[in-house]
Amino acid sequence: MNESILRLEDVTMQFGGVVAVNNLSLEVNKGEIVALIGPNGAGKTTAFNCITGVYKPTNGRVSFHDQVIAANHPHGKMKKNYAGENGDRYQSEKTVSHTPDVITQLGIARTFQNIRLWKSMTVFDNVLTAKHMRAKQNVFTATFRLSAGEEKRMRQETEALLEEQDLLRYRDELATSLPYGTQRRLEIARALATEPKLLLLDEPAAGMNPQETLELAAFIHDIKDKHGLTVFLIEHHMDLVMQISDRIYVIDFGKLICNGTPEVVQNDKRVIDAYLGVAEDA
Amino acid sequence: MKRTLALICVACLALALLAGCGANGSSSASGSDKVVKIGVFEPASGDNGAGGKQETLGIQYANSVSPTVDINGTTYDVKLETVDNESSNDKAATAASTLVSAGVSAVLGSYGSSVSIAGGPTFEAANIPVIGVTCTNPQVTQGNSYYYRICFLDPFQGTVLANYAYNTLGVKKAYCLSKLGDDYSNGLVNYFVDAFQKLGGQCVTDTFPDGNSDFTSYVANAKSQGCDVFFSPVSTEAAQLIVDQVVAQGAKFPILAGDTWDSNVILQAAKGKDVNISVTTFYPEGANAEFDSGFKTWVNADATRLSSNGGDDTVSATSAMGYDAYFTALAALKNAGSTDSAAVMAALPNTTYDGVSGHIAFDENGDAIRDTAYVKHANTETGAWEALPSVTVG
Amino acid sequence: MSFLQTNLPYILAGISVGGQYALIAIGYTMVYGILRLINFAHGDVFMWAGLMMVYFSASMPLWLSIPMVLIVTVILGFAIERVAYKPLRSAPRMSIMISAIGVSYLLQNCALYFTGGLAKNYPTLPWISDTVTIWGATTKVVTLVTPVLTILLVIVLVLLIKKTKIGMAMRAVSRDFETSQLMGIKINTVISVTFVIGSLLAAVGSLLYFTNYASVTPTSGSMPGLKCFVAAVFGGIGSIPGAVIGAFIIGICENIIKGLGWTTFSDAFTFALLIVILLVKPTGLFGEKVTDKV
Amino acid sequence: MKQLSKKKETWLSVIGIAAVYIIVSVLEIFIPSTSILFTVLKKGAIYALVAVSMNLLNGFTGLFSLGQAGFMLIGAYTYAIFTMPVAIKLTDSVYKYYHCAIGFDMGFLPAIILAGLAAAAFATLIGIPVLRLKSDYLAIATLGFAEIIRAVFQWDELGPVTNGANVMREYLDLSHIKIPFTNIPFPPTLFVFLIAGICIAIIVLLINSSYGRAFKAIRDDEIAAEAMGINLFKHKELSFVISSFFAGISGALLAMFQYTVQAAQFKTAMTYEILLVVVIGGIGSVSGSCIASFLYIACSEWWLRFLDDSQYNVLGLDILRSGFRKVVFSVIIMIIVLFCSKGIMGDKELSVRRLWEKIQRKKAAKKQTVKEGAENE
Repeated sequence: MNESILRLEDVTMQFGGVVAVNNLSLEVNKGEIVALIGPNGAGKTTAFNCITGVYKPTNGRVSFHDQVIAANHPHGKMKKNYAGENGDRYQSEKTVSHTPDVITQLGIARTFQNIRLWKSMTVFDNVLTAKHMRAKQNVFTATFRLSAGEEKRMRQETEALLEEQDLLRYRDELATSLPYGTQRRLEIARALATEPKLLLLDEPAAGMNPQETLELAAFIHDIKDKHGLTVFLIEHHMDLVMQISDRIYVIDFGKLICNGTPEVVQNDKRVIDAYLGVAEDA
Repeated sequence: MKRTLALICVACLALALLAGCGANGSSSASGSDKVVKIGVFEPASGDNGAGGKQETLGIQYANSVSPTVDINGTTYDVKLETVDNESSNDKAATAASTLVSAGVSAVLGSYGSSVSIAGGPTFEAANIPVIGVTCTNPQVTQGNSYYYRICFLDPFQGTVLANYAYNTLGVKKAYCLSKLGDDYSNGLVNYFVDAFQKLGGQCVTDTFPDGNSDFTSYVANAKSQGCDVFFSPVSTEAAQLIVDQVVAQGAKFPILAGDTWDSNVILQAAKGKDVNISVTTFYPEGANAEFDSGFKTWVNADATRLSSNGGDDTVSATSAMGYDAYFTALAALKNAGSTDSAAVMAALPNTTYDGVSGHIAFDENGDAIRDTAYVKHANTETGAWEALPSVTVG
Repeated sequence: MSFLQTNLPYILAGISVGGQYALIAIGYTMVYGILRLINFAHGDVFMWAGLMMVYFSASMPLWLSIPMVLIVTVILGFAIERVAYKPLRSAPRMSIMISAIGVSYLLQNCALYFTGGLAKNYPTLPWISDTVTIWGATTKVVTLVTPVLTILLVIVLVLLIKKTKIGMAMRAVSRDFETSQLMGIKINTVISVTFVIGSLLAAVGSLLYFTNYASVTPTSGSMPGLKCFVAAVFGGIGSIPGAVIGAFIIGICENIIKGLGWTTFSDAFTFALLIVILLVKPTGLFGEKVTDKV
Repeated sequence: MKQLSKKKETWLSVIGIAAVYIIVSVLEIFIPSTSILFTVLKKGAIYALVAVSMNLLNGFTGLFSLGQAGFMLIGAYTYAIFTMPVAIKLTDSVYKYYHCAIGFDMGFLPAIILAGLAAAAFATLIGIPVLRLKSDYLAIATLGFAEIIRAVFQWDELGPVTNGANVMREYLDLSHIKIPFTNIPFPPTLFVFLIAGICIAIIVLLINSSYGRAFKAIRDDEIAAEAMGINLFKHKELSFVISSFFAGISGALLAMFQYTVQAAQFKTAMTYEILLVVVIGGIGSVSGSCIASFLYIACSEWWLRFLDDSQYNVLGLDILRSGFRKVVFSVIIMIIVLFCSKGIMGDKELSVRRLWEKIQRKKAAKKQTVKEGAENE
């Protein structure tokens, strides 16, 4: 079952002179758990932002289910001072770019490195609001309660989702009042509420204690099966990464340096160099 | 901490409330049969603050001259209920209803036609007659049967000014500047333009927005268009700036304006400067020596009055008109034979009074029947008005 | 030549009022640069400077009253910051802005109370209120003095910010509030200095402005204030040269507009200009772009 | 602690709201209509509506807009122009210097709706460019647009429609409102309360709907909201337009209340006033805005007026004169802004449940103390 769900081709993101992501090509297949690792500032989150439409890649193509969701080639001022590779490959192609909400509509949901829950809302409302996108209603029917059935459905589903993530006991608490680990779980639950096919997790284990991290591994597997998801995650906790991911992509300075199964990656010199640095006389 | 402060705030409000009610209470209490209340609906702040204050002074002086009125044998004390309409139309409605709820029998005012027009309907709704003092725009009484007025109207004033400009000053091209959204100046400019063009002159009209204090360009426009008279019947606030600019740019043309400019504010602005200002007005100082001297002594008796009058004891026409308006109101009360506003309303049409500014009687429209206006010329050496012979347009 | 003859007055007026706007706009742009606060009260501080001049000059000679005005205005600006903004440093930005509006409201109403709602005649300052004639256009000396003085003050200010220690601190704070706090910069001092400079320039501005338009009313600060803020945004808020250039552009444009007879729109035009620039270049002429990290 | 059933709660709230209306109508029957009280109530209700509409924008969607006065102006003028009887339009009593171009008139209800729609239409156009701007830039741009609108309405080229910059009057003001199909005049205060009440109710419904939640999400964190599939522009525009719609309606009500209306009055100062009301009430609290607006109007128009009147001066010092009221007023405002920056209600709502719980807690506390007292015996 090697049906590709997400494909990045020569994706390059350049800010001014800085090339944050350089010619990154990778593929995530349906039902996989794939990890994107690399030292700090390697451009992992930038890659995520290119996928989710927060940034518009300077060059390259991103496709989801064989549908191009972002495509661009350097033009304007970039044309001259483009520092990436394959700058000419996509010249002929027409540029595609979507706002994040469209991407989410298509079925890619994400979480954030620095948790971005809606502060003033309760746990329940956080998840419920994420359901807004899929609701069959317009402002008129919603205001005058003509789509009360829809509202009811959303609430039931939210209820169920919280139940499943056993967050239900926090139902009416302010999202920000939860313990850190739980907030991360809530953010994932919120992402699930948008009914995604592909889930992007940006350092889900950041700030978790070993115990929580362990639980998280199980939890990710669990939601993957329950919701028939494909998971693509950025993570620093190596043991977690090695434990759960089917394949791993390693990037350094925005460039892909190695990919493969955990075993392969673990024993790859470049990876070790990237993480530990290279001795002068090596 | 916060709580206590919140409490303090609430306390302030509550106190204010009590006081407010107290105020209302007292006024309603004094609404007993021995007192008749006359509302003074005048601006004490805003563009027309200066004029409004002088008009109020006139009324207050009149009140000090005769603080009581005999109605059917019984003597009533006349109590003035003063409210500041801030020379702004949106405040006018609420200011008016403050007077109404104070239970006044009649209202005097306001200086500035816009506020009068804006406040009028409130009085009409409450069946309280109003005697306009110096609001000269026709729209004030038009379509408002409760509004009367003792001054001449802008069509008349406009004609007088146009004639003066064309015949006396002998100018052929006039620059007319009015304030955007100010019925008084817009109206007067309009009538001036009509009359002036009938006489065969040309006009350039222009407006300045509210809160504008830079008249450089306007004076420059007048110069560059080769106008030989600058007609701007605007508020005294703007007047000072205009005079200043005309002097600054060394423009030689005479400045012409309506009754608003008949104020010592203008005299102060023009004093010792090379500028030629003429205005039309209701009452020239010196026409009634007794009133003048009485008013002067009264004003000089009190510092606040003096400052309200612009710092000196010049008798402005608006004060004289205020004085007359007060006595007209008293005459109406006498005719009505009751303090009931409806009765006063009924009595007003056939009320007449011989005031310091001339004979006052109302036509079917509620306007004063007047055919006389005075033209004054500012003497920049002495800083005083020189009255020119009165103009009569039959 | 005839073109110059007819248009010179407008251009002169524009340049002078532009210079006066510039002096006020700097106050806005500096405060915004550091506190990210639209100091709505600044225009009213400017108005109060004018009012104080009226009162002081009535009681003391000019050579004394002018410095007095400068000093008291500075104190006023300083006090406003301490009383109305400092307590809200940690509060949401909205409420600080509200506080600014509240202060402006208060200042206006106090002015209304003291003046009794009457316009006050501004004293005529020697020399700069004299009239001069250049190429057939008669105007006040102040018209010519203003741009010169403005440019001088701006140069001084820029030097102060580029060279001195406090200037460096200011730049640091405007870059990153928290970090510079961590680096041990005394935030409150910096902010106070900003307000002091802003108010001082506003006071100078008021001297020039009211010499030209010699009557002070409680509201005579609000429209110039608004326009100066627009000028600051136009030039790219936070940038001093930007504010100055913006102010001159707006001053000249609005006078030319009046000259063309579009007097109804002389104010509206200012805002139209602003909106256009915001849409074309959202950070103004000289503003730097800030991107929020995801 | 006794629990309050949902059903009971809704009933109590309904009763509470009904009570307000009953009180208003009773007052209107028994107190002479000239009383200042009604002036305050009417203006208060109108400001409540516009404040709530502004709160929808600033408080719930986090869009700092300062255009409210402009939209009120549009509403007020639309209403005035369309309800002015043709007979008057033809005479020169209002359109003195122009020939009115609008050859028809209509009833007050359609006109009010139209007022709203006109404002909304303008908002739609303005929103497209402006809503791309961030916080302060948005504020100053909307403020600018309000000023531009004001200038346009004062432009004498448009005189045949807007009567230049001169006052509009003699349209259907509150005294002309009749109960439909009868000739009985509608109690004016009640009328204002009804219209304002309905509008506010609609806004509340919106805020509590799925869209309301989306707005709050945008306010709390735009990036997260967008990542969760909420189209930023669409929702911002929606909020902006709806808010303007109700601002327009409140403008129409203001026109009815004032008898006359003029573009010159809709200055930025007016927007600031509304903003102050919102803040005093609490940003993000509908009930707060309502309470605040009544307090605000009552203070500025009624309770503090005596401060202007020198006859109440105590012990000889004449601090009380014209203008003192405003000084005191603004000082109070500053105190509120500085020391209770959350406003009267914060972001909470005045709900039966909260009151109930308060009472319960009080009761519990009393019991507690009593018990202790008993133990001490």
